[in-house]
Amino acid sequence: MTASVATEPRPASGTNPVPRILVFSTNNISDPGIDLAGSSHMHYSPGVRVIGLPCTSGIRPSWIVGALQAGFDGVFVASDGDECAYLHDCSKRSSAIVAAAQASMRERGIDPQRLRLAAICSVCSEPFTKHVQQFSAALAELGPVQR
Amino acid sequence: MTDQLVPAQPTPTTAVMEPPLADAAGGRRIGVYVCHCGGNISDYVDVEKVISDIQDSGDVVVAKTAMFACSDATQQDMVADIQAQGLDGLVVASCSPKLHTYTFRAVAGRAGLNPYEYSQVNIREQCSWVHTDDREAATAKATALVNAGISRTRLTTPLEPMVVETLPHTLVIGGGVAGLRAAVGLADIGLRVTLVERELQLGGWVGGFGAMYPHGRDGHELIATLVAEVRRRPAITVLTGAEVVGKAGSFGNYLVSVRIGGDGAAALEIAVGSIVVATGFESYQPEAGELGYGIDGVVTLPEFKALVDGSAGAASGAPGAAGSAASGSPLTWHGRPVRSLAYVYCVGSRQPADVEGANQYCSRFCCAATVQTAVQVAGLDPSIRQFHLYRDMRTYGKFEPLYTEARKTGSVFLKFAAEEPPEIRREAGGGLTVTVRDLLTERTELAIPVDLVVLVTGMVPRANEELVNVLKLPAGSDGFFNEIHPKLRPVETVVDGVLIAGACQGPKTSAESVASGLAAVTQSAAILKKGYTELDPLVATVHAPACTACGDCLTACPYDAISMSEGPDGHVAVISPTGCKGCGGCVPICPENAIDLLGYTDAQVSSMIESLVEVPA
Amino acid sequence: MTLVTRDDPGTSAGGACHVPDATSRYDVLVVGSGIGGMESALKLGDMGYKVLLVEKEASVGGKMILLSKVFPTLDCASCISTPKMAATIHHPNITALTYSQVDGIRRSADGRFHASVTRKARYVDETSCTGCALCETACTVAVPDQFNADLVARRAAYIAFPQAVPKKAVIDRAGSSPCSYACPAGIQAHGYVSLIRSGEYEKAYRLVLEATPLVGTLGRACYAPCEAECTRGSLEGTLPIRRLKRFVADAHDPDRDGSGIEVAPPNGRHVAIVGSGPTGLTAAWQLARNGYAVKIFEAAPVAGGFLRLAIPSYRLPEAVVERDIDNVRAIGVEIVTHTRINDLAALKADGFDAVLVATGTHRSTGLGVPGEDRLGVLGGTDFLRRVKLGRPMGLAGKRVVVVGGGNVAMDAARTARRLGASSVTVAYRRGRDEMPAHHVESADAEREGVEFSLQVAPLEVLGDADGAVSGLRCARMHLGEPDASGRRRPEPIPGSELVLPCELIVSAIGMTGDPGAFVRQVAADARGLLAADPVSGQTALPYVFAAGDAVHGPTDITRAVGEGRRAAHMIDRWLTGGSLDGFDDRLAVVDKAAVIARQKAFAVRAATADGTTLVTAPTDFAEVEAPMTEAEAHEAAGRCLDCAVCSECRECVAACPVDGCIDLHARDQHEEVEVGAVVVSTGFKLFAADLKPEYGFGTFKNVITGMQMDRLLAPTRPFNTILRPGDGKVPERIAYVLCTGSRDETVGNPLCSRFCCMYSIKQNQLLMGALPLADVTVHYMDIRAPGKRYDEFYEGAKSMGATYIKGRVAEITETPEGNLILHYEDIENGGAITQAEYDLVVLAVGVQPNRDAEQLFEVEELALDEWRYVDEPDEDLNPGQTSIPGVFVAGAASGAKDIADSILHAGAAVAQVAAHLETAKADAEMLDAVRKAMVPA
Amino acid sequence: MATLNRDVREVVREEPVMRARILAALDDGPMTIPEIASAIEAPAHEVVFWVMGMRRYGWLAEIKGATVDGYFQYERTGRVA
Repeated sequence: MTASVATEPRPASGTNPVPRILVFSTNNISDPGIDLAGSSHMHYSPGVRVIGLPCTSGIRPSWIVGALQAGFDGVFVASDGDECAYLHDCSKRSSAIVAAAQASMRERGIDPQRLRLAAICSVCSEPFTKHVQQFSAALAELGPVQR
Repeated sequence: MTDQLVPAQPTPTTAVMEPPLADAAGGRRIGVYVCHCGGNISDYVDVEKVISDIQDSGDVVVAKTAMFACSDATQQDMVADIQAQGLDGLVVASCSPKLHTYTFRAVAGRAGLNPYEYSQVNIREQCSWVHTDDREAATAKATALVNAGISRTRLTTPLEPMVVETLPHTLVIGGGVAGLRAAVGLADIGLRVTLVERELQLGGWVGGFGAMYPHGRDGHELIATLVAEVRRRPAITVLTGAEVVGKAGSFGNYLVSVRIGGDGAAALEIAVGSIVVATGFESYQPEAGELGYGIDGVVTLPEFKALVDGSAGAASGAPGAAGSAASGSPLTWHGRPVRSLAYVYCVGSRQPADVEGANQYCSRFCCAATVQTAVQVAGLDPSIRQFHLYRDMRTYGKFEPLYTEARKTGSVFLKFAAEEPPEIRREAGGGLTVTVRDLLTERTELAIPVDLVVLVTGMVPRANEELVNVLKLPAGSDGFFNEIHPKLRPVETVVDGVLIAGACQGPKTSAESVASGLAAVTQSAAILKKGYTELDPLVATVHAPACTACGDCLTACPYDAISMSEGPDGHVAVISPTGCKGCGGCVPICPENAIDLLGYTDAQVSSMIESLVEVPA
Repeated sequence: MTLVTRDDPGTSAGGACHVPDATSRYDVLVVGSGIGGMESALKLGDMGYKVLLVEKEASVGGKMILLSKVFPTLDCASCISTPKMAATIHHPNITALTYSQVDGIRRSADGRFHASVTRKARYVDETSCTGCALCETACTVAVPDQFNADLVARRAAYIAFPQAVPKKAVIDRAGSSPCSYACPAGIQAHGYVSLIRSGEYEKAYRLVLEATPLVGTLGRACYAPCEAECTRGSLEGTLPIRRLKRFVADAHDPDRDGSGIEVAPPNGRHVAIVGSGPTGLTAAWQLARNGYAVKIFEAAPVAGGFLRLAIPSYRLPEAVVERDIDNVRAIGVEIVTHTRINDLAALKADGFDAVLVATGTHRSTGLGVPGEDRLGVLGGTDFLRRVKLGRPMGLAGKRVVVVGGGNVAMDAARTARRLGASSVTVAYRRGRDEMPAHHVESADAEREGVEFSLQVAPLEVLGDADGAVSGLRCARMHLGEPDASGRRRPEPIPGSELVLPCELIVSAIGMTGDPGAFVRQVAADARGLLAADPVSGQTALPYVFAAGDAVHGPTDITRAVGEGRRAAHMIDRWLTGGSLDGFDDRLAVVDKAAVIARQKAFAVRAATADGTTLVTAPTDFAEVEAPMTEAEAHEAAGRCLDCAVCSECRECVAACPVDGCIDLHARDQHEEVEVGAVVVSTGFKLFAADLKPEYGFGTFKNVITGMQMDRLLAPTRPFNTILRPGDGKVPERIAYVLCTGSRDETVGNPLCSRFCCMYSIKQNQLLMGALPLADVTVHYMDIRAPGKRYDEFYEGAKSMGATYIKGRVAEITETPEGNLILHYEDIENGGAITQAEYDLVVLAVGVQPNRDAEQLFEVEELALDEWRYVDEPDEDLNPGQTSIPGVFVAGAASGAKDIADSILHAGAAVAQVAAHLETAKADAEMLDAVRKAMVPA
Repeated sequence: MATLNRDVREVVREEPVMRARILAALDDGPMTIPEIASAIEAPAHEVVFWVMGMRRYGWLAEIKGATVDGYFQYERTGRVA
């Protein structure tokens, strides 16, 4: 546990029933994997909301920090890993973006654990579900972002 | 007939609200359609509530639900709405964009709306189906997703696919079997070809071979056939003794410089649409002392192949003409008859990783080439004793019968371990002895006296630094040129329009080189045949005033799509829309946030984030 | 056994006959959409050629999409192939037909090709299917999932696999199931059996209701032609299909379950039905549910026709018939009894838009011998009717002779036994085998003490002066040559008379119609049968239709029900302005031999006990057949073989959210296309591992194939993780047997299959990643890793800990725990035969040619190489070129290839396809120019 | 035993019949495949087909993460028809 464990009261009840997680996915690889969780009728928290991009190497760290400041409790980067059709060093780039975002989060007093990255492939419905469920549980423990 | 008895589905409640009339000047006119998917969505998401929650968002002019957004009726409805209401943005909230992006882009197109003004919102796979247990939360999430789609659409601009005109002309580098076949293939499709060969004559390795596996075709003849075909085609220009020394432009319109006649000679400028690199390989040259190399009677496979081809020619062409008649043997080495020989496989291939600069790869062609040669030798004189010292016999696919044939014709196979390679020494009496521990016979150590040892040498990448620099060809860890994707795009490189064929990409047989040469023809024709290609307009752009010309983005792009250009206010980065693949990898690299990926601009993503986090009251 | 004839295209309507459109033209036909086919189509499309891609499965993608990952990059197969699949389907220059097949290709003199393509009916509308899979979830038929290498079940309604492109469902139908096809009533017998198997008794009941309201009735009194056709009959015995129907009828509780009947809103039209037998009731049921106002007129005091007037209660209790008739009444059909119709025109005048005459055949044929007018001689139907209507008729101590051998005769005889007759004798002029009565009826009659006097024919009714009967004088008969009916004609034996003494004679030798007063309006023949069109049932009065026994003569209830359905269909068509056809649109019946051949073996099950209790001298009319218990019904339904795969239970139709999307009336469509060139990319088949019996595949449950392991490793795997199929255990010791079916003359394949070493090494790596505790051992001959980065990949697997042992595996044996003992030669360690125990064995099966390619070309033969792969006569310079000019081969159809080599090979083929097309175009242009030049100015 | 090596098609076809028995067996709590096999007196390899088919179509699910002697346990999900 970190220092950011809820010391403040949570916002007015009903506005934040479950941790809200912003997911960045990729159009060709991880988004189909997330879709597959749906067509297999798996369940995860409705706090999970997805934005699709061509490649996670194109995420601006400011989007991540901005999302956390705007009210998201966590950001999950569902990257292509080695399957990326654009960039052979996609994993490295995505990790660097995450590191940069975490540095920026630290500066703003946001727990870096609120940002996670994992490679999700086009059939990774179960791993994705597992990731966001665990993340959701972890964020619930962390409590809301101190803004 | 009982089908008719099923009562009609309840009509989808089309919550058409009074369209708010034109917003303030500059506002958008967006139509939003939320799909029931016949219950797949509406059983778990209150689509009516979604509509009522978003209809008062600014810029939304039409907001409707549809039983099936993808049905013909709804599509017609959308077209009518777009035209009647003068919509300039379309949001469809239904299933995964993988299923209907093309459908709704086409709807927009039919209605006269730019297809890139439409946004797909996935409220089925990523909402209703994963939240079947919580209708309220699913509805709230769907509303947020639709709002994000509206936010994104507010900031869309019309985009058109880029059309790049392409030159119907291909440069082929390398006049070996792959390059020659590629040239013929290109000409036959209607493209002009310039074939550049560094040597003074065409033919490459294959031109030096006699009978080749698996069909026994003669290498010289194959090349002669191809060269004749090349000469028959006026569309092909052949430049021998020529080298490529420069390249400018981008795919479809390259300007290459070719120098003929060595250093200092004037360069020729040729405009081409694509470049096929078929520069082939070099044969592994053993170090002195490596497996006895340097000892008289220890030869490489190409040397031996030439010997056998020559002997075969002599044997069949003019009996007794060669010196072999005197010795009574059809195969002689330095005047001595070869009555027995040993092949040592994997020389220069499959080297242990701990060796400096090791060739860890398998050279693919050599097992079959060797057993084929052994069969040839047995054909010359079945009494010649042949020993094969191998590690794994890789006569893959239809080459397997060659291996069987070699065993049938008397070849003996012994397997050695990588860590215990055979030893070769010359005996005082002049003969050679090969010592090997044979894994197939209880690791027995055998000392085999032979007249000749053939080192089965593999392929190594051809050194050609100048070409690599000119074409910016990436090489893999094995030194061969790297394709963009080893499974699905084996002849394409990261440089658009620059293709690799034959053994320069990796060890191949002659027929495989021909196949990859033709595959490069196909890839060239796919981009050149029509005279133009269309490219997705979702590419990165630089906001010039913000650019400080730091150059970070240049290295971020593996496709060389970014360059520095002199603008009115100094240097700025410029992204070639035809070179850009639209990955966005440069976007976070820019320290000034001066790069945006169209379709995913900073403003769009930020506004989507704002909408997604919002929990409607 | 009755031979079932195939659907006659002339009579089966319903859109079965598709008139091909004008031949469509494409530049290239690509056959097969595996990696080679997709690459060919995409590249040709990019060049601007119009491509027709034909794929026999419901999705493009071939085998690659089914793999876990690909070597040597360990890319996810799905991630790299789905974008290619989507690109293929959406390419503006590619027309992709999935679930379609090329029936034949012919090359014409101008060098172009004509191909016939069948678009197999999916029974799902591709444009409106949303891929939601609700149909699949609802489907009641389970079959092995070929896309999961048979490791798990799929449904008859299915989406090929999660990443299918297009993601559209398809319904797997092999034709009509023999039981359903045989049912004259048009009941989906297979459908209700499969619902019962799923425990869906009420749904089964409602499925029968779709055809007829007489569920309980048919469950008892139908002679079950379905059972005669049941494929299971050739194994341990037919399914008790009729009694299963009775079971669901008995299980249905209207108070609990509701009627479950949906009725269309009134359409304002009125139909009168004359006669309330099974034909009239069924017609009324169908019409009323369709929105018609229907009124039935019945001359008798009770509704039901023969059901209430002839069939004895021990077979069909009145209460059952009443309950079935209540179904008809419940949807608003009015039935008036005691009302004989004499004037059909008057009905029209009364406001009925159409009239159906379904009056049956209630009049018994006389004996035609002297003395038949005596008291004590009764017609069979008259006798049964008196009993059914409760008129007292004590037969105590009386001797009864029943003349005739049909079902009415049996009913009469058994009824007479119950009324106390001292003896009952059936007199029949032929032998027992020739009796038209259902064999169960005659057997039951005999078991109840009825005697048979066979090969006798009545000559005279003997009697006393008061007119009472005392006996029947008969002639003995012998059987001569077969007559027109195929039965041997009985001929009297001269001087062989006998007398059967009796007090009552029941004449049950035939029945005729009774057209009554309206015979002047509708013509009738000498037997009283009405004249009507044989297909539509329409009479000379266009608004009058006639159906059932009244037209065809006596049949049975099931046919009568079918007649009612047909009449309702035709009346509906006539009143809505349609043409009078389209009633029978059954698919052709499946070949039972093919159904049997689908399985290697059958477990013979206990046949269902027949449940009939009979006594020698029955004294009451209690039902003789006991109901089935739920356990019996469930178990019996479980024996169904799903002959047609889809059972037509219609659960998918009910589950589909899109109206009309699932249409079981859809039919195959045929198209003719003309193309300039053909690419054969039919791929390969995997070696059938059971052809190496010493490895025990198919016998030892924990011996699987490489493809099965790939499925287990894929995230869309059939199990929840990598488990051995024998008992669901996570495997710890896994062995690979390489070269299974390759480099092996004993199975006729001397070739190396090229990619099995590599896929095994890939699986080794993936297994060691997924199951860190597992040991992986590979038994190999030579490790063939001859490609870019392949050998490095092999070294990687070794360094991860996989063990490689050189030597062929001689035999595999199984331990009682399901573990496997490999007996192998350990060549590198002395060559001794050694044993090792594993809990899962993977056979690295190799490649076999796909023989589909051979069937494609008509007239001109496509040359094959000596191993039956498509031959490439000039592989050195023109790889991909075949023996037929303009025909090219791409990918593994010409021999084993991995993915990268297939892509290259397709690229090579495409370059030559384009060259061929350009040459053909240039030739055509030149010819055109020459022609123009020759036109005089 | 005659049923030892039944055709896959035959075993798979019986899933709807076996469903009720398996669900009934699981009423008492989660079970491994060998446990289900002994509860319904059927061979384990056939139970694998039925359990996996039922899992695929949502009648039961494995308890994630933990095995009992190398076997997963399966439990009812609540789907009834």
